[in-house]
Amino acid sequence: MRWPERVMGGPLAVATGAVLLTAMLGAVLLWAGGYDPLAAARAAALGAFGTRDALLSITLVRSVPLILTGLAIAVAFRAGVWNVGAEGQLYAGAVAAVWVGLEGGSLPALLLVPAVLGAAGVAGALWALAPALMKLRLGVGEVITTLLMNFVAIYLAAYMVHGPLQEPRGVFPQTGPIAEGARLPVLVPGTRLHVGVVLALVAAAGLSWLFRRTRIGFQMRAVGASSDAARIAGRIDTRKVVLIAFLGSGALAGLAGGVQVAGVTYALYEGLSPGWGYTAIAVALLAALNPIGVLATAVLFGALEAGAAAMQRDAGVPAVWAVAAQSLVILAVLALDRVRHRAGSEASGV
Amino acid sequence: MSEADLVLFLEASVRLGVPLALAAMGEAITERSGVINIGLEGSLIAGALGGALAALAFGSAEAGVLGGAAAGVLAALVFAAFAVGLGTDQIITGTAVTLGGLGFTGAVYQARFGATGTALTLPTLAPLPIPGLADIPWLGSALFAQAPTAYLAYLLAPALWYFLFRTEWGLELRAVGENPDAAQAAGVRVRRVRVLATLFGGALAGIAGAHLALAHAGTFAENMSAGRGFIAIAVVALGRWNPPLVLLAALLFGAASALQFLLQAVGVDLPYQLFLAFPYLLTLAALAGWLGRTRAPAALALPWPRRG
Amino acid sequence: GGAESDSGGEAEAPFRAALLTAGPVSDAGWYAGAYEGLMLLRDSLGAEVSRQQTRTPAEFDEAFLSYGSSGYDLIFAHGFEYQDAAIRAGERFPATTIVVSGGGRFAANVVPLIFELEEASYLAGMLAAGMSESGTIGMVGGVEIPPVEGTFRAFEAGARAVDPDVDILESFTGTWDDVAAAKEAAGAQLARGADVIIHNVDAASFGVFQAVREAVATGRTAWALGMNRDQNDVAPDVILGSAVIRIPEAFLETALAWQAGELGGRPIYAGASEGVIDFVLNPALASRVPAELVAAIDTARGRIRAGELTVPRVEFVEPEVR
Amino acid sequence: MTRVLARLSGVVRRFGSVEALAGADLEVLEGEVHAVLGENGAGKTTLLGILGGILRPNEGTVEIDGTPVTLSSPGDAWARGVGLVHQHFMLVPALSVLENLALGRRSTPGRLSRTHAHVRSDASRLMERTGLDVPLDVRVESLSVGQKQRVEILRALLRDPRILVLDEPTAALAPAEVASLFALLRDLAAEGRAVVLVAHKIDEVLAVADRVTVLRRGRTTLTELRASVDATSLVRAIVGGEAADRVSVWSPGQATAPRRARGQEVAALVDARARDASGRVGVDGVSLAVGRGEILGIAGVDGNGQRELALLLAGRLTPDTGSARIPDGVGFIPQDRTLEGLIGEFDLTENVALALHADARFGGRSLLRWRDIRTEADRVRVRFGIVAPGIDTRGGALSGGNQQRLVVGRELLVATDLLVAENPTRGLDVSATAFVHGELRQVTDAVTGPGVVLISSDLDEVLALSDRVLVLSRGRVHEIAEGVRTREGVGALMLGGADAVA
Ligand SMILES: Nc1ncnc2c1ncn2[C@@H]1O[C@H](COP(=O)(O)OP(=O)(O)OP(=O)(O)O)[C@@H](O)[C@H]1O
Ligand SMILES: Nc1ncnc2c1ncn2[C@@H]1O[C@H](COP(=O)(O)OP(=O)(O)OP(=O)(O)O)[C@@H](O)[C@H]1O
Ligand SMILES: [Mg+2]
Ligand SMILES: [Mg+2]
Repeated sequence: MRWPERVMGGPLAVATGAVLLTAMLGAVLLWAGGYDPLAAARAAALGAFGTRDALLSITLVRSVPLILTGLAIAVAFRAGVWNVGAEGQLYAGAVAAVWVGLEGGSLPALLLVPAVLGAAGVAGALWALAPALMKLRLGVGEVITTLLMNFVAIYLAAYMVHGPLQEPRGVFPQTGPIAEGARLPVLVPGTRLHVGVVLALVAAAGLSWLFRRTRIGFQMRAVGASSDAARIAGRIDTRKVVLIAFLGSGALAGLAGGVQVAGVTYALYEGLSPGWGYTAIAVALLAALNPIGVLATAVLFGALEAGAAAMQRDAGVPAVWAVAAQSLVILAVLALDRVRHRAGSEASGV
Repeated sequence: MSEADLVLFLEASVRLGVPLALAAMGEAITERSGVINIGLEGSLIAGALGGALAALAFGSAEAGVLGGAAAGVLAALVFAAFAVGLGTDQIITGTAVTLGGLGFTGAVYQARFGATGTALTLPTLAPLPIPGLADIPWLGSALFAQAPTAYLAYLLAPALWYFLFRTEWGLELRAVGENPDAAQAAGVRVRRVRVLATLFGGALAGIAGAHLALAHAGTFAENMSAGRGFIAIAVVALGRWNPPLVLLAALLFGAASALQFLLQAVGVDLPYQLFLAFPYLLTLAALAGWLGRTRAPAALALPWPRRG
Repeated sequence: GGAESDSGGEAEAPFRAALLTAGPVSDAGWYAGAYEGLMLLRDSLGAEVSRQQTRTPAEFDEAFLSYGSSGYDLIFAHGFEYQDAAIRAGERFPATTIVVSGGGRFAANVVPLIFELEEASYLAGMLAAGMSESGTIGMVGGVEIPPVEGTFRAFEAGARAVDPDVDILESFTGTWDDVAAAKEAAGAQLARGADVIIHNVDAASFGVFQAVREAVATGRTAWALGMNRDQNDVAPDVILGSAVIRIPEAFLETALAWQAGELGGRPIYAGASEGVIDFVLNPALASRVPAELVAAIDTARGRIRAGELTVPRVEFVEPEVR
Repeated sequence: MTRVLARLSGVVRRFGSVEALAGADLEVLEGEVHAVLGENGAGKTTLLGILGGILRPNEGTVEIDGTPVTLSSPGDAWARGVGLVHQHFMLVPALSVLENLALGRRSTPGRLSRTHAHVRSDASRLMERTGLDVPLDVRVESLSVGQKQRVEILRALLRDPRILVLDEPTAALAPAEVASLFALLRDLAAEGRAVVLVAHKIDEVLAVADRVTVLRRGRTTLTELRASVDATSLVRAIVGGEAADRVSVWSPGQATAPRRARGQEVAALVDARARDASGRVGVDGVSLAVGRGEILGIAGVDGNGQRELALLLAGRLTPDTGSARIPDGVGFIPQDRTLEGLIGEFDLTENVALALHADARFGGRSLLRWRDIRTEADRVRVRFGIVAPGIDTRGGALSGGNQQRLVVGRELLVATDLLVAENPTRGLDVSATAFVHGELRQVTDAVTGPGVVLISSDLDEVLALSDRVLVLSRGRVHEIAEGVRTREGVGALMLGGADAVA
């Protein structure tokens, strides 16, 4: 039954074992590939946390879209809505944000920034509306529809930068820069850290409050835990709650796209996202769908990516190796998390 | 469109559909056991590289297919060890396995063929026309003048259907995916069933990857799976977790992709991004129309034993 | 210092150079050439080198920041997509010079490096139209970006120069690494009657060659053309010739110019006259190309080098410069 | 001397800080029907789970046929001849009844059709013999709780166990079914097998058992032959010596309830029709009215439209045709507490909040007043004697009877106008049953109190509590004339309807 324990002794041993094993495996593989594992680890750690720039300009900037998409996933999954479409909703948000940011140049920043972010949220929500209606009206499972909508959104964004929103000279597949007034101010002068991070923090705190204190938050949790019991015992309009979860989730993912455009890139490009909408699923699940936990896991994933990039630059480890190392770290974290749970429920385990 | 065009279009549809069909039918079996392996992409790319290396080593494309299957199983084994053995979250584990698959295949490829890569020429799995059948008008060459892996897909569809719905093992597999506690109470070894189902899915994904490298492209390139593992997961749902329907869904998807290339070559003057989005839009339309209501296995993606 | 910087040894490296690519350098194409360029700087100039593969625009700024703040002298950002971030980084790190391959914007320390591959793909177009028996030729692209646009427009012009009535098909696969998609796109063009196909799909190019091979196997006559690197030996049985960029040489020239203090404030054009761009026939198949056609191509090549023939191009660089 | 088939000694089992078993013993002899009794939460299910290979003990030993064994899965237990019928069903809802019966048998490896043919003929024979009737080719998810219970029992019997272990098998069965099940259990014992049975109704236990074991707070406090105990001594053992005098115990023989004055009408159905989940007509033109201060009993064999009638009256379903007038303050005790009554992952407070979250006093439109909800939750816990460390305990960690207490207690809180109760005392121990019955009578004592609709498969309960009785058969209701309001009279009407359906 519980083979790891049986083979290896107590849960602590398994935890240590799993981490050591993955670390050793990673080290051996790197070494076999002709790279210095210690230098790689050092470069990764320094590149993620080692300097002010590493922490503020790189790791934290990277974690902002992960926080927002992670929260998007948390909202949906908490209500039992398996939205795997955050990636597409993010692109929809980015397109809308850029559009407003380009067109609204005459507005004062005080109005333009909210308009840009608002448009991003609305676009993300609208992108989620299609699968929501397909689920509620036609009974089509959302896992597949939201996944398909991702591809459509990515090609829509590609079309936009080649077509209607292409930069004025019509040469490069990108938009022109959005108006100065549409950009998110930098939070810490001299770094790339923009106020989007504050927005992400506020969103996390707000969601945490929503789940704990509000009626709709409670209803979402109930529907997610048992739709039948929510309907029968809780007299909850489960369809309404599902719709709200879809829209809220889409809006947050759309906001992630808007914040990325307004805070970091100032223009829309193809390949804006490396798959944040998918990584977000891991971010949210690792946080057990807890909004505050998402902050921690998003920073973890942001640091992982920052570390992987630094490993390339400063230890000469090629990108493919850095990606492989990332996968090993995630597996080690998973094993650790699992064993922590096991240890907690050891007495009650089956 | 002329008849010749249509025949070529149908051939391309099947060619593009077969790797999806193989990977998706395997994943359908995995998902029927309650395990969603989104590390499928990892198995697929591992299969492509494993297939390429084995084909080079043994100088035979058939050996390459076996090598692909083995590499696919290896990636699935990592997934199963964590997600089924340790009970880690399936989605996160799958993400890690996909990353690992893409990373390690790239690393092995570069270690073997140099940092700048090389345009590998591999022994190819040539089309094997089936005498008689291949001459059927319209569909004959599309269906029956394909690589042997295509025939594997055709044979697997009914075989897996029979397995799932007409054998005791199939019943156990479905029970494990619907309610593992109940299956266990009835004496079924839940973990064993899930591991085997996952490895089977990995083997088929590996063969799909080998097909891409050996029967389709004739080479290996990093990331050449190009997201087909994720498409296959959508195809499983489109095919309602039922192997023959999954095969049809994969062929439908293949046809939509083939149409995209056909329309571009014909010179239809629309932004090409629209063509690229076409297969996905068509699938959405199919779902909204007649394919509607799907129900996933009830225990899909839930770790077992339940945490709490 | 990175693992690739070992050649500097104990002596102080004369300068530090970095390479940014938006795809794997194992593509045996566009990025591989850049990697070889970086290695050339290391081996022939003793540079201390480092590189990073980036995936998103957000990472561009980050990479410039990291290299800029750790004192790299010369950064090769190998793709137009880096240009906006390069301008931002250029302001922040005045001591660093950034070379953006195919870029359009420039500053005192931000230099677009323009490969005039059009010059070679024009010649490829001539060859294609001249060799086509069906009167239909094809182009398979990955993503529609300016360098691809440019080569395709020049290819068309070259083809029309030989055969004004030639039909030219164009398809895009949307990715650089999906070999199977490239093969199907080429296959669809072959089915429409195209018998000479050029590509600009980087790592996926093998799919195009494979499609042509399979068409030949059915008894047809069909040819392929290589792009970016000399691909003639990749599929010597079907590739008539390749439009080549000698990226390493271009990088070396650029680095030398930088060392001489001559780099900055204006774009660098690397074309046929600089010896960076060339069209090379596949010697194995040279006998299949009619002598008049070879002669016509050679004439055109000479006129391009002499500046007498201007091939169509997609203008990258901000207009006020040229 | 008869052989000991199984012996559990000194068994300790902990769940976190809760000690469910604190040194329990159980001895199972060849050829006996052995009843296990105890309060809700006493540890009965835990003990049986250890015998059935579902749970492993923290301490103590399990012997089968005299040899100590480690049962690490139900499969192990099956292999040793131990078959368990679970209190909470272990069925696969998406599979058909036949598939559920065939699952895991592997008697004839290979083709399913062959297995199915065997199982079908075996099952038909068994259904005939036991009187437990279920359609074999429908999905389990469309069955009523009573039908699921039958499937569980049939499945265990089909595997021909030497030790058959049944955890509250009678809670969802009609009286006639209970009688024939008991006859079957006696036959099995006579064949030399052993039967271990948990039941809360003392009279049932006394009717079928050869020996009884009583658990109290995780310890075995009594094991006696049937002959040496009686109802009073058993109740005393169950609730504990001192407390015995203070609890009232409900027993069926009690006189039928006197009719009381009916208050103002609070709910009504007029010619209502509704389909069930699978699209068949469930309620087929029912008109009835419920008044304040009355208990309206609805008797019937389940599967005759109870489910839809309950949902209609509780306002959880709107009729396809006809009309329903339902008040605001409705409480609803659904038939399946684990699927519909509560959320296992939610703690007690949150489960209570399920009923209160819409109530203006506890938050109303946007914010919830958790402090007040916690107070209510704690009140329910204390008042209904829920055995749990506190109100932060997960619903899923409660014993079956304690889950039922939670649901009943919560719904009584909100039932200011109407309470719709499906088998409200299912799974409750003797004292809790009496308590709930008392509550139902008490809230309806005033003509201003809520109306109660009591839908129960337990005819005795309906007759004992109801002011009026209706019989539901084939989706229609029949009023019982005062004269035939007897066990026999109503029973005949119920079965008549049932026969006609079958
Ligand atoms: N989701 C929840 N489940 C169970 N208990 C909760 C939950 N949320 C809050 N509580 C508990 O309820 C208690 C009161 O919390 P809270 O202050 O939110 O209540 P409140 O009724 O809104 O109080 P007030 O109106 O005075 O602000 C605390 O002990 C808190 O731990
Ligand atoms: N999985 C679990 N996690 C935590 N506590 C549990 C769990 N299962 C049972 N318990 C606790 O163990 C005790 C005994 O439970 P058990 O189900 O054995 O009681 P029971 O005698 O069967 O009661 P009932 O008559 O209500 O079915 C209860 O206090 C219960 O809350
Ligand atoms: Mg119990
Ligand atoms: Mg408060």
